[in-house]
Amino acid sequence: MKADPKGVLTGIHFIDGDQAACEGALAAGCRFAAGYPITPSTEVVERFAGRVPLVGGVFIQLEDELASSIAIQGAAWAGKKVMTVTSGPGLSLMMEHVGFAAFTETPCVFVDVQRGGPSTGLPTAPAQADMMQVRWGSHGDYPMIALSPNSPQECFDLMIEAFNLAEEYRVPVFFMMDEVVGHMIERVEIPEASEIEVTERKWTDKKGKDYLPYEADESLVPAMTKAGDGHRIHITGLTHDERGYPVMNASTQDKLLKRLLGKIEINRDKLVDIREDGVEGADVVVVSFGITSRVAGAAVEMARANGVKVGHLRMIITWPFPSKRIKELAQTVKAFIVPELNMGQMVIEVERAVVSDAEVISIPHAGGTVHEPEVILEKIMEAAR
Amino acid sequence: MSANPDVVMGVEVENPVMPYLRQDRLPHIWCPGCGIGTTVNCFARALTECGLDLDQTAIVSGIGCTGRVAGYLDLDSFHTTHGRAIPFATGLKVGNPDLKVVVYSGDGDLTAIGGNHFVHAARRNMDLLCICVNNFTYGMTGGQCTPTSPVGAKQTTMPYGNFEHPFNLPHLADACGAVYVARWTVYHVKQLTRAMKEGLNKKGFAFIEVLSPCPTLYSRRNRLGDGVDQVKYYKERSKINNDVDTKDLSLEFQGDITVGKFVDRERETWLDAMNNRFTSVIGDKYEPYGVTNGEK
Amino acid sequence: MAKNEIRIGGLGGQGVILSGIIIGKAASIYDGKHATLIQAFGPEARGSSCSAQVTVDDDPIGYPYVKKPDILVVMSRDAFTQFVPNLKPGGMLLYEEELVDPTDLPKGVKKFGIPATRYAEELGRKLVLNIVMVGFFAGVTGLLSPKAVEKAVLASVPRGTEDLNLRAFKKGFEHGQRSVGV
Amino acid sequence: MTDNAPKKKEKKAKGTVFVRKEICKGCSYCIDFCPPRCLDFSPDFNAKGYHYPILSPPEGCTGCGLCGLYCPDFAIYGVKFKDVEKLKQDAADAA
Repeated sequence: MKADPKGVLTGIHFIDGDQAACEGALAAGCRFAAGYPITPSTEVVERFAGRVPLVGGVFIQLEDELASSIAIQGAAWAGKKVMTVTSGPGLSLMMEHVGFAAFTETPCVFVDVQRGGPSTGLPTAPAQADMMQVRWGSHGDYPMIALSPNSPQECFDLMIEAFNLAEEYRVPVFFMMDEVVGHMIERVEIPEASEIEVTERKWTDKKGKDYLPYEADESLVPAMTKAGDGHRIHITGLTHDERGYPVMNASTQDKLLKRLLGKIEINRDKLVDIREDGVEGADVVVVSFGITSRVAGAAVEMARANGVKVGHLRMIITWPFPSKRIKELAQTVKAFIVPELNMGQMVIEVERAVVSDAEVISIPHAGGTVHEPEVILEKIMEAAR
Repeated sequence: MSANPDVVMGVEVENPVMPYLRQDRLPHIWCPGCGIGTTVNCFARALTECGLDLDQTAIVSGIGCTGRVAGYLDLDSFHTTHGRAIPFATGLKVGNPDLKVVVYSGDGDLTAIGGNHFVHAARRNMDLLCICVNNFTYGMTGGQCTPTSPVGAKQTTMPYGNFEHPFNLPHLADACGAVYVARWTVYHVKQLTRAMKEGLNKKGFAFIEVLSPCPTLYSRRNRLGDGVDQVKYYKERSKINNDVDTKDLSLEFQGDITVGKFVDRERETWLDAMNNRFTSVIGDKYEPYGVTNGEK
Repeated sequence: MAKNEIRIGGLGGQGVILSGIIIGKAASIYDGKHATLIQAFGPEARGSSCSAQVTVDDDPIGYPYVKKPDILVVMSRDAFTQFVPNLKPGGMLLYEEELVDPTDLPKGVKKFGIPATRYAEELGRKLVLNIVMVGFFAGVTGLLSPKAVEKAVLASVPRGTEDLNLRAFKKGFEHGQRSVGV
Repeated sequence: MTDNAPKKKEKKAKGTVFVRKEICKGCSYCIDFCPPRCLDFSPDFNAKGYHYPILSPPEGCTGCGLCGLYCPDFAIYGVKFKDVEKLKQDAADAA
């Protein structure tokens, strides 16, 4: 289905990532956002609060992130496409409702404009240190998807994809920005609505009690309804059967959890989204994501100028992780280099995929700024030797 | 349900609460003598009388014994996370303003972990009916102190008797701006039914506190007898006074209880305030949100 | 054209970021180049040091930061002191000549001063100082077509102030052209 | 349940109650708050070991239904014969 032209600000803009993310959400059909002010993410909802009344939706500033992250789910069950926007400290508060969204299969987008942490940390400076939190931060095992944009244009484009994935798989989708991408200003092209593909919620066509809210076909994704459609559904964060009724036993838990994780697992190959640059035949491959991919790109160019056979694998979708491709490359590559604005998070996944087939070199960074390209260059040169 | 219908004088009859329940989920999990089920009877009668379209009525609960109400009522129902029934309900209501949204939860859920949401929903005058079954304790976790536990009441976490000053919930709701505030007990089934009906028909944040026994934990630990003994206490020590100042509604351990409808006023709801503000500032370019043309 | 890295520095409230946005917009929207702007500001809303890093290139831009600018534009003494050590030798310094005393410059730097604040006051609003600077930048550097910058100014300033800002732009542009002897 | 079915010869009763004894938890709300005081515990246990309510004496029942409003377990409710007559009449009229 095509985007609703009302929400699409077609044209060429020179705007920052936060603003572009907001426009992406509006273009994707997001008509309800809730949030609590937090640097450096607030600009997204500030723009949303100004724009959405003219588009036929609502923004509500709530009393905290707990409220915001569950209010969006109320609105999702009222039929809206929804998001909340936050940064690290707020994300910590939202973790409870990440689990609720995953377990109740409520499509929603969590935008995380990452800043230095832990705790209040560096509010106005970048980091990529919430990568493991979004994957594992809510208790229990849960399915989720994360995207890592590296430019304002991608903040627009990938935000639409984030909403589409949330609707397609009915999982919480994380939009992993960072302070630099959020505040960086670049040209952003917003196409005509007719050129934007948006995924409509998979609505049930069953009536009344014939509809079981958690009965799934082979896609493992159940069709959804909304409050007021006459299905008299029950939605709970307890372990539940296909009717949505709480059933607290091991077999129901096993069946439900396997289906929920299966939604991502069976689609892993389809979901993986990486950009490869010269990885075939490379001695060294830099694995990067988000803002760091731009820094790594500069380092890779410098290394090539020095005659090193170096490739660059950039993850656009960071979760699910592209283990299979990295495992494949590990058969020919001497070393993987993983620069990231944290003390070593995604590198753990690279190590898990590579096992002992190649060397894995982490380039951690405590955040606050990005890597110097020279630091990455140095590791590439060392690894290539 | 029983396979054989109840028949009297050749006519089939049914418990009036049954059409409102998910009968395949009975018996419920509440203890013998717990008053929550009684409040559900009243709510079902109120639903009958209020004239709302039940397909457009949703119920949202948090966690705890009262949090299970959502699961037994045959409405669109949401059993959310601990303390967050109100913000979920806020999203549901704002997401579809045509819905009547009821929050139905316990004292610990709504006023401790969810206390902040409670005060803000009342402040915003979010159009919700909020029913708080107050049994003075965390039942599901085994009888800990809540923000409404009376001074002196023994709880597992207050083994020498509670020494914290409790909330006076009607006063709190009033002070925060609720447009309808009432307190009843499970003894007052008829008045409670009427209050719930009024609350369902009220536009804005309506709050009803219902005192209800927890025989298994609160009563037993405080040697107050069975559930029915506690309801008898409500009967004996309750005085109806609709005109009382809400600041005078504090509850003391097994003391007198003032019940009644204390607040019933009109105030712009959050949604109306938003629409009015945007219309006045943005003008014709703004299409009021959530107003179904001609239908409402 | 090779990559050009620009740093613009001043005080919060001088319109530093906006001047960067106008240059970036002119390059990336009206001149068909690529531009990336990184903003840095302190926690205070006004009066603290404030700077924008703008990269302009014919090719897509990867690494977004400006470490050793080719062009440094400073509107305050503090910004000059803070940023001049990183100005590329042989680079270009554009400065508010009544506020900044450009001594101890890196080797080969060409400097161009303008009484931008005074011009802005003469135009009636001190606020347009940043637009005078943008005009000056366009006039001195020749990096962007004047038409593109003019369009970017018009697209970036509040409605109703277009004339004033256009005059500010022209004032700066002409001063800039005189400075380089065009 | 048939235990409590109305017996027409007891003319004083204006109504009756129905008890689903299997879901009763024996809390005695209905018994203690029955306005004509015409409910009592059955000497029998239900499957869970609770004494459930029975009409005693049945002729005292007014069918007011307050027992049903009080019952936290949805296990009892009352009907007024007058209301049943009306239902019957309405059904006949409809037919």
